[in-house]
Amino acid sequence: MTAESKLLTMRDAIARHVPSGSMVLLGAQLEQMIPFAAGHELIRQSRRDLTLVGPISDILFDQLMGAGCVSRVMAAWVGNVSAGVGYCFRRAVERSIPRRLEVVDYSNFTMALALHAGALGVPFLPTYATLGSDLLKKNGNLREFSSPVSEEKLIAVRALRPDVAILHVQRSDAHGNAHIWGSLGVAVDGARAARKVIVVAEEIVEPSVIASDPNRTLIPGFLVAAVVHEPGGAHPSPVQGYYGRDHAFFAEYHEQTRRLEDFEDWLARWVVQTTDRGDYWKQLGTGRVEKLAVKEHAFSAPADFGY
Amino acid sequence: MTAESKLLTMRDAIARHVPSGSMVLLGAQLEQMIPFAAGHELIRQSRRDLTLVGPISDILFDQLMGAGCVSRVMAAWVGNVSAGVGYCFRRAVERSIPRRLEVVDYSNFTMALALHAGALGVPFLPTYATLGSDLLKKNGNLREFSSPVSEEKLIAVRALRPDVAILHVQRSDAHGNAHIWGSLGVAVDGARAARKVIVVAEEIVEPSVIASDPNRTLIPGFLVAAVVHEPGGAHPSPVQGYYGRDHAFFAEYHEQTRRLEDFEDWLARWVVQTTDRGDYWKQLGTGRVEKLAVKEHAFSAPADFGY
Amino acid sequence: MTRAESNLAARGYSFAELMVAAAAREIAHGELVFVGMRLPMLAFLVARRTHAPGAVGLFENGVLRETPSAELLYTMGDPPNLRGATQCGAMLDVMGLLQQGRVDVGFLGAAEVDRFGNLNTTWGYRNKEMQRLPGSGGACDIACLARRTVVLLAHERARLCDRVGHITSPGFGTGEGWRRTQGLPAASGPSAIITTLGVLRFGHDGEAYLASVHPGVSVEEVLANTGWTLRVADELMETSPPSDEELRVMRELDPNHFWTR
Amino acid sequence: MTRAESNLAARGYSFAELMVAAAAREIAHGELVFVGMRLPMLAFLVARRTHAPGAVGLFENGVLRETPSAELLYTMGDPPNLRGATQCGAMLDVMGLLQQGRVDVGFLGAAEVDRFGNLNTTWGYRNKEMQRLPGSGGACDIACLARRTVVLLAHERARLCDRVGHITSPGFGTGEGWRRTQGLPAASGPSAIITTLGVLRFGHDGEAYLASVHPGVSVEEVLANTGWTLRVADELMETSPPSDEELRVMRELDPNHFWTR
Repeated sequence: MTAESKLLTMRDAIARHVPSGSMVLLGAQLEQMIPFAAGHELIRQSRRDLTLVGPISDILFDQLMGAGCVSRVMAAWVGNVSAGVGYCFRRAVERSIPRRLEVVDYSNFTMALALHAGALGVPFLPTYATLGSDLLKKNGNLREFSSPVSEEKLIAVRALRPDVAILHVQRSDAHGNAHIWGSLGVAVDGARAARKVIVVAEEIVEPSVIASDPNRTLIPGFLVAAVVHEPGGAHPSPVQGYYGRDHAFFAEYHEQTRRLEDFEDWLARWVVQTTDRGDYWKQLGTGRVEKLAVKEHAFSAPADFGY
Repeated sequence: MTAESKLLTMRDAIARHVPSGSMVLLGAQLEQMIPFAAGHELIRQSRRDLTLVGPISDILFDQLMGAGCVSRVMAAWVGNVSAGVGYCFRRAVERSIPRRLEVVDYSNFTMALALHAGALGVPFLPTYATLGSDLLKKNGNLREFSSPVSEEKLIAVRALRPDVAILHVQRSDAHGNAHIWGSLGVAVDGARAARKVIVVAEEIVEPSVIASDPNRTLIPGFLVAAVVHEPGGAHPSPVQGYYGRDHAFFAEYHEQTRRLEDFEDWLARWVVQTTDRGDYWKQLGTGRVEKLAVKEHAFSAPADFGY
Repeated sequence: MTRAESNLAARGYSFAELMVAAAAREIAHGELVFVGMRLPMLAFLVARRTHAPGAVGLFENGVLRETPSAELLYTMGDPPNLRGATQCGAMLDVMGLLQQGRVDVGFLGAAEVDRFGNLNTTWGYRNKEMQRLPGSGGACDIACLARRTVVLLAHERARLCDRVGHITSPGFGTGEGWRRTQGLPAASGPSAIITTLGVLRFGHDGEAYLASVHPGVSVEEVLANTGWTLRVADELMETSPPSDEELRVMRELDPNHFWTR
Repeated sequence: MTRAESNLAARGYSFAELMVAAAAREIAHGELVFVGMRLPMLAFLVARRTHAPGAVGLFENGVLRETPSAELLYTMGDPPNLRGATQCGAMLDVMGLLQQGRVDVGFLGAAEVDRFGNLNTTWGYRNKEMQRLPGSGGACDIACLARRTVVLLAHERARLCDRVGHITSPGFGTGEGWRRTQGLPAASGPSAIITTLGVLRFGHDGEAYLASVHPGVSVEEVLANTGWTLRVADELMETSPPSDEELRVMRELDPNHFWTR
């Protein structure tokens, strides 16, 4: 009856489950809970030819592109949400630096539908979104067709099934049953569309904590290949109830990555010469960490599952 | 900033929002939280020509059919879940007693997809379910077509948009922002597919209770036309955290409705001559009510929405 | 004393218990199982407690469950089935897993099953009158999409018929290749029919044959109670009786034999 | 002193504050609004606090919100935007409402907008070099599906151009009837372009015209800064300046003029 533990270090989880060439879903919860720690480990382990999938990822996609890990990105928006463009993205698209990048442009809705189709097990889902746009003309996974039940044009959004979804969560048990709250984005469909799920959790809790609220268990453990306990692993993105968004970090990234050589310095400092997340937090410094901490708790009203 | 109260009595809610001829979604959470009190009020107010929509409704559909309120049912399963067939359903289908009934047979999945299509705002959704079945041949809302992205046959499930969804919930604020937990079934899509929502709540709580957990707010108040405070309104079906399933009541219904005249007696006793839900609970008797009460609470672990 | 009771008295287990044990053995470790109520529910719990501790149960109301509920269930929506569940989601969450091909086995009951494993739960034909039955529920979905489908029903000549009057839930249709022609997934279809007399399985041609008879049941009895000329396996087996461990678990879960009388 | 600052000093409000007030007036009581960040977010909050208390804000991460967040937001995923939200769901929950036609108005920014209200946020053409921009996000979805779309941008000749180089988010395409031909919903399309100089609206032929100029701005200045021969309304209005109440609310929400400098 007791399920085996799936706890791994980040290093081992990435080593075992995300080979070069993988299609990887990151940033499923949009601006919240972006798995930066996992992305940095992908860079340290020199993954190549990744296909990145996600609606947006704030600056994580940019970093992976700058580090040369990526050959294709399927996304709705790539950049720095609070500061503007992503310079590594621009360098890769405009000048193939450090390598050529194929961009498959989605809208947020069509990306969500592609993952939803994967989760539902159908080859496509229909929508009116992107009709009339140039996204439709350039993205081969969006195809116009005639509705079989009405006299209408529709777009068929082809299903996506990433090889791995890496999802940062608030808490999980050792088997991967995970609670997520706040911003959900495309996390639920992403976990189900993917062939493997890596859960990165702020806290590992007893199974009874997760089981006390099965409506909040948005990722069931049987879909999960590995569980990584990595507190703070989403920094500089926020985790509701755990830490806020480090707005300054995004602004600094923007300034410190405009020139290629500056990006290389940034990457060396924050990723390549940083051995793990503990080391990263040390660099960040306690003052900064304290500023992001929760100032006022706001606990959900209990729901009674009794009978 | 303060939203108007939508609190109405059950009598007023049904009188204002569910005219004869309506397409009504009931039983969205399957065997849990079936809005029996609302269904009984539909009978007392002599609604006619209703189209009932829902995956199953346990015995509520049967009662509405027996009372002559229904001209069409679109469902996956009609009967008495723990006792077997529904005799009113059988009389209506086999012998048009008390009136002719059109049955549009769905499977659970295709019913869920019809409501999901309505909620997503598309004319249909695709599935492999019902291929090869006689449901496909007889239900005009299921249509075979060729996938626009692959060499496959698929079924297009036409969207359903009920006029009204009546949803029983654990707690709601006066504006209709409602928490549901436990068994969700097709409730979320049902509320969004419907043109109007009536929320029937065990408890009316302060807006701050609902707002403390926006992930559990499965029905946003702006979709809700009326809120009815009706504790016990789902009996004999269960409400997680509030009362258990009255299995004996279902068995008794089975025995007491086999013959038409017995059903008429049952209906007179439990519905027609019962003025409201308070009266109904009096008839049920305190002993029975106590047996269904929660014996052991099991509260969900809190989620922190603080920052 | 009914036949089932005398059987129970003579052998130490009932036909229902034998069916539950046989059904439990259709579930392997780590599999996803569309459970349903009554005997299959018990079979799922027995499997989890014996040879398949990693099996996951799915219910159409959106519930996924890995541990037994604390009380006997009458419906999948009973409060004990939700408390402590692995996940409570929406119906589509569960149906999505089914349509992805992740559900290994689904259990179904039926009013009628035919030689190609097609099921009818929509129209009955008792005493030559059409009787309306409750309909598909999720049965059609499971029959279309689960990798394997296992049917449990009482072995009566009227219920195991040559062709069902209405295909609520498709089996192999008219035989070999039919499912592919209809567009159904390649890895799907009926796997076994477990009855009160034996276990039927399916040949490459999609037709059912008798694979095993329950202890004390003769082949002739099975054939006489089947509505078509049932083929018999060259190496006909006897269904293994429930083990002591299986019976112990079953009776612990259902001490009053509510399901297994 | 920049031009905006001198304007602010002279009139008591900035161009950005004028744009926010104009944008707020595009929202009616009880409407569903796809908000976005920066100026539109402020406009939504101003509308709710003044003439449209029943307006509901939608965000692409799945958040629905009726009350202002307690702190200034940099992104829709900032923790203050989730705490106390009306609902936190999935992206599809919000997009479903949009596709149902329930969203009354959506606000968008753009690198370029053309005479038919088409938007480009994918490719820039600064200094004759192609520059890759972040892309659609949800903009294309909103432009396709919201009942009305309102665009906010700085009024520059290079940005208000005859034809955008890339249609990220469709407006009226090539003019009258185009949206219908493409299959877009009947009740949808651009409603206004609010710039730093004036407000443009759309004729029945789908082409933008100048509907109002901001106080102190001349028609000539607008025409000189527009990349096509912009038509001018017969009854050209002056944009109403922000009211005291609107300014009061705006400055309460954004005391340091983070958004409205």
